[in-house]
Amino acid sequence: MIKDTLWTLLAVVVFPGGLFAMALGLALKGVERRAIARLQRRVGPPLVQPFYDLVKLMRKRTLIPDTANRFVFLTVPLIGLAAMGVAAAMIPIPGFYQPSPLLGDLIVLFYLVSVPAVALMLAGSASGSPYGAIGFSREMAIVLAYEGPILLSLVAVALHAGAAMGQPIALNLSDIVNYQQQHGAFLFDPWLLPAFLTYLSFIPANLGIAPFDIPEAEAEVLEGPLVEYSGPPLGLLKLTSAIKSVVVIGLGVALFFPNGPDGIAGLVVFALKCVVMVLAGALLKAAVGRMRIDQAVLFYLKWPELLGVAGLVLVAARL
Amino acid sequence: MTFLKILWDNLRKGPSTEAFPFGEATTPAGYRGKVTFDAATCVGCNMCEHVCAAGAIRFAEADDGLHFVIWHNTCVSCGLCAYYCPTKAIKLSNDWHLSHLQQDKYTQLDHGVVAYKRCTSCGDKLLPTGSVLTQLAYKGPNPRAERLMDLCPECRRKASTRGEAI
Amino acid sequence: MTDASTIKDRVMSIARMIRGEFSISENRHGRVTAWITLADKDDLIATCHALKAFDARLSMITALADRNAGFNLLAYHFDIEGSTVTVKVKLVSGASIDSIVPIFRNADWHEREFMEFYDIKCTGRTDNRRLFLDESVDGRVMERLIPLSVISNAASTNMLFERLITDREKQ
Amino acid sequence: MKSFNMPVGPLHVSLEEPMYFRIDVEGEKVAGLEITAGHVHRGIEYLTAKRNIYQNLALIERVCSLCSNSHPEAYCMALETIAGIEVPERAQYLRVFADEIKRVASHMFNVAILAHVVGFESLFMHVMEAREIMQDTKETVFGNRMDLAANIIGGVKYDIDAAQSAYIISQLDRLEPLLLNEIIPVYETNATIQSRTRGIGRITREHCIEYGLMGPVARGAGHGYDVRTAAPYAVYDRMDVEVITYPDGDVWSRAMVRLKEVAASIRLLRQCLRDLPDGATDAGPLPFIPAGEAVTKVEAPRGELVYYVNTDGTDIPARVKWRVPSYMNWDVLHLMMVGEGISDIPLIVNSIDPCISCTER
Amino acid sequence: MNFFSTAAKKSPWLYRINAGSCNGCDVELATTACIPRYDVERLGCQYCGSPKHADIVLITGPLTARVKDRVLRVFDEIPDPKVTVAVGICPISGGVFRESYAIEGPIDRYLPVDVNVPGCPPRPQAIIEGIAMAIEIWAKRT
Repeated sequence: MIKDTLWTLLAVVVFPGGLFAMALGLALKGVERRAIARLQRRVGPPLVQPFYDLVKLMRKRTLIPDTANRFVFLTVPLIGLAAMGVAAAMIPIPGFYQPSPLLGDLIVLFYLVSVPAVALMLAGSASGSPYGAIGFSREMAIVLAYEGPILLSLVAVALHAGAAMGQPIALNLSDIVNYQQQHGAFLFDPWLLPAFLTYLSFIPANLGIAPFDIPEAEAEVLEGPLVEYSGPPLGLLKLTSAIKSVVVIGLGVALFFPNGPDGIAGLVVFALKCVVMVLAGALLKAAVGRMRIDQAVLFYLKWPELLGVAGLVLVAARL
Repeated sequence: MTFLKILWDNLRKGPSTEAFPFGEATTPAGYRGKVTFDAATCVGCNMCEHVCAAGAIRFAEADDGLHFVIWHNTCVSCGLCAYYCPTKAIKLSNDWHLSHLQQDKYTQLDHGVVAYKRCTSCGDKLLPTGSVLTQLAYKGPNPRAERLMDLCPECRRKASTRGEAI
Repeated sequence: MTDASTIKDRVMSIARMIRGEFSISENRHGRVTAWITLADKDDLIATCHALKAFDARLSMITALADRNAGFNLLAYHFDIEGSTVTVKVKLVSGASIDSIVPIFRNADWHEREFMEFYDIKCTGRTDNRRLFLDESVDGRVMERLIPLSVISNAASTNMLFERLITDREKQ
Repeated sequence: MKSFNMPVGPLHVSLEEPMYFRIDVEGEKVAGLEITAGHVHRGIEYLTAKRNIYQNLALIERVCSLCSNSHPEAYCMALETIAGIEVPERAQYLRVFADEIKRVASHMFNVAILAHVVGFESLFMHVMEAREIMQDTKETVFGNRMDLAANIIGGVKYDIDAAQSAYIISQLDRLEPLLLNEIIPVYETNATIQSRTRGIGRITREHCIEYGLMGPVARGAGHGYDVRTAAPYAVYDRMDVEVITYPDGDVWSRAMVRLKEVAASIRLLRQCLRDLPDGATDAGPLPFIPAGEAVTKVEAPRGELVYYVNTDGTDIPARVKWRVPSYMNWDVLHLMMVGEGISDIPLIVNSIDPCISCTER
Repeated sequence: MNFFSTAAKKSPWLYRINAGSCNGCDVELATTACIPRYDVERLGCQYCGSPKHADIVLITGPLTARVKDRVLRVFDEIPDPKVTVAVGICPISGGVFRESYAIEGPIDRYLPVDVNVPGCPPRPQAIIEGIAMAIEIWAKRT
């Protein structure tokens, strides 16, 4: 029991949560920035640029605005980071890492994934700046818009996997991964295609990739919820968003295409899948502009929502 | 779709970034940069000071000659001084490496002394006329005029009344 | 594009209507430049109405202080299809003029501007706040009576050059 | 619905220049707007009365760097009118050339910023890279990328020789296909640009007349006033000036007018080089300016620019006054913004191409 | 040079303050900071939307009377350590606008300036040169 707890703690703090997820997340950010630079005919920053940025921020002074709620302002970044550390530890890396059941199931993970968004909302409103407030309301609108589709997508996969394994619903991510390791990835199952597309459409909104980078739109609301942050807390917020990209992409990989070799090669394949997703994100970011918040919300309520429902109906019809 | 093609072309063509600051930057020959001053050709007409909108040019009289000072930190490189300079003693180079640290702010200047000549007759000081101006005025060398130019205005007047005028 | 003679006729008809000085010239493109100096500032509104009826557009209002005569001039510049008509009004210092905003909407900022730069008042307006001048600056900066030293807060060229020379001598 | 007051500026990243708005916001919609001006007021009109006519050339060029050629041009024209100076024909052509090359750079900057405001960074960079072709040309021909210092009283102080002419044409040959085959089609068809800019910030032709609007803002609403054809100056009467209008009066129309004008300006630049006559580039040195007054107007990139100059026979002008197109175009922001979303504020502000440094002087 | 200053040297974030400039320097700053031809991201630079994120602040314009207080307030919002660069002759000496009633500058009357980049406007390469000087100072300060 104690050993289990220790291992779990290690998983959260060092691998695959904590330090490892941070490193991977920052490296992915570096890859993204470099890729976008190349698409725009630029040289771009070195791949390790996000590490430099983070280290630099850790040494800057923290300014707390007079209008801000000091306690909330400073703790919120930590909450987001902690949630993401735990979430990262819950993502199985096939053939390499199996999360401990102590960490909880798919439902817990679903809630953890929305914590950074909530943290960002709190950060925005705690900062007491009008831009932060607008960032807050936009973040809220977009979260409400994508929460539905993502839930539908998760439920569809869980139902499908559950039926295949003879359970009512499979909520354990490891089981879902193991099933796919043996019976082939869900990505190639046409019945799950709508669910997969729904998940894909959720990624840019959650990670703040164009055209859905509305809450942090620099030209409109400065950087929205981040506007009043500086120094280490800003670094933590940036770090959180880096880990979040690992979690969200990792969850997608686990749900739809976990297959890979055993051992360290499995880890490499996992990282490569993340890189491919990030490159696709970079292409999207470089190829489009930003939507208006009402357009984005309408978009989610229309297409991903419909796709999500369709996906669930398809899966249910097969049961 | 048009834009995806542009992105693809971008990727294919590779970065268009200039080498500077890690390599040399190209500068057109006609770039209006740092002002240069040639005291030898200056005739002290003050036209450059007169047309300078930013007050970057100052002439001051001293014992040894006419002092010319240009402060680059207020020069707008409009080129009016060079355009209106009758002898082209003032020119704009294409040097743009003007960035400097704050402690050097007040040393960013060029200085030239248009040295006084002594009148060959009475020894009074006078401003040299400069050969470029004589060339302009007489379209060629003129020994009598040049002798007159070595005299101060007072001696020149006397010389003229003696019938040495041109 | 424009029948210049008609514009000329239109301007002439206004000129006949008002009291004051008048001059007109035409360039090689047939565009007219007309100058009207009103004898009475109260004729301004009537003149503006007449110009408006001829599709004139207000392009600018210039205020200027006459250095010697001790009065201010307001010059209203109008554009009629590329031709320029300027209506000038003389004002003694501190006098007021009727607002033409009801006739030409875009006169608003111009009127606010001459009110803060000159000793001219404008009647019949709602918004009389300063437009460009900061509160820390004394008003009426364009009146020639105010010397530079009173209103300037920036470093002067002389000060800077004194510093330059002393720094150079120190080296 | 939650309503609050949002300050924009004076130092806001999406505003190139300091301008201060207080915007009443209801939810995500703009309910009211108040403008506070004066942050870039440098007292230039006051300075013109302290400096002589030559110094004023360089001073007036720095009213604004985006229309920096139009200001000295109109100022010189006014002094030439007062003194009755005939500007040589070659100089007239060179003035048109400088005018148009500035128009290209200014319009391209504005449409690039539009892409930046809608978060379309790649497009922004693409347009700016194309603009660099023109910047290089200016730097080579005039010696500076922004302030051309082309005009002097009685003519211009630069000249174009055969080698430069060939260079300019090669640069135009690079820019033109980029503009016609890539940039204009993207603005015409791209989904993001379309969905963000069409139908936003609408005004009508009647508004243009009522507010006295100018330039691409008016032409984007179907009001085709252009000084180059309405009151030709320099040699514009001999040029094939196209007045481009779009009927809709929205943000997109204004951007399209600018893009099409860039294409038209490139054709004018070619025409200038082709028709450039031989001769002097100025009317002789140091003219005497008698007492007098004149009003001149030119078409700056943003619309009609009016100059009034009054001289008293000394070489310090008694009064120099000007009005820039943005001066009136500001007022219409009330009309454009109310009822639009907060995301559209920077977009609408940018669409009138506000030149604050011009307006506030 | 320790680990922190090595990292900081590679990550100088830029912020621009317009203190009443004529646009010229601002357009050139936007050009320098954002377009592929000059690509300051190579140097680890990044333009930020909030002064609180900035390390190197670029100031343009002669500091007009009305914008002065705002500029000073925004400058104070930039957390230390920071480096200030005056871009263009206006903030350095007032340039052509010196001696106007509306000008409060030169900017070093109110703010500590570290690097001056004269020019009207300076070409982008000159601005990069100034930023490079500022980065050296910035690395020493962290």
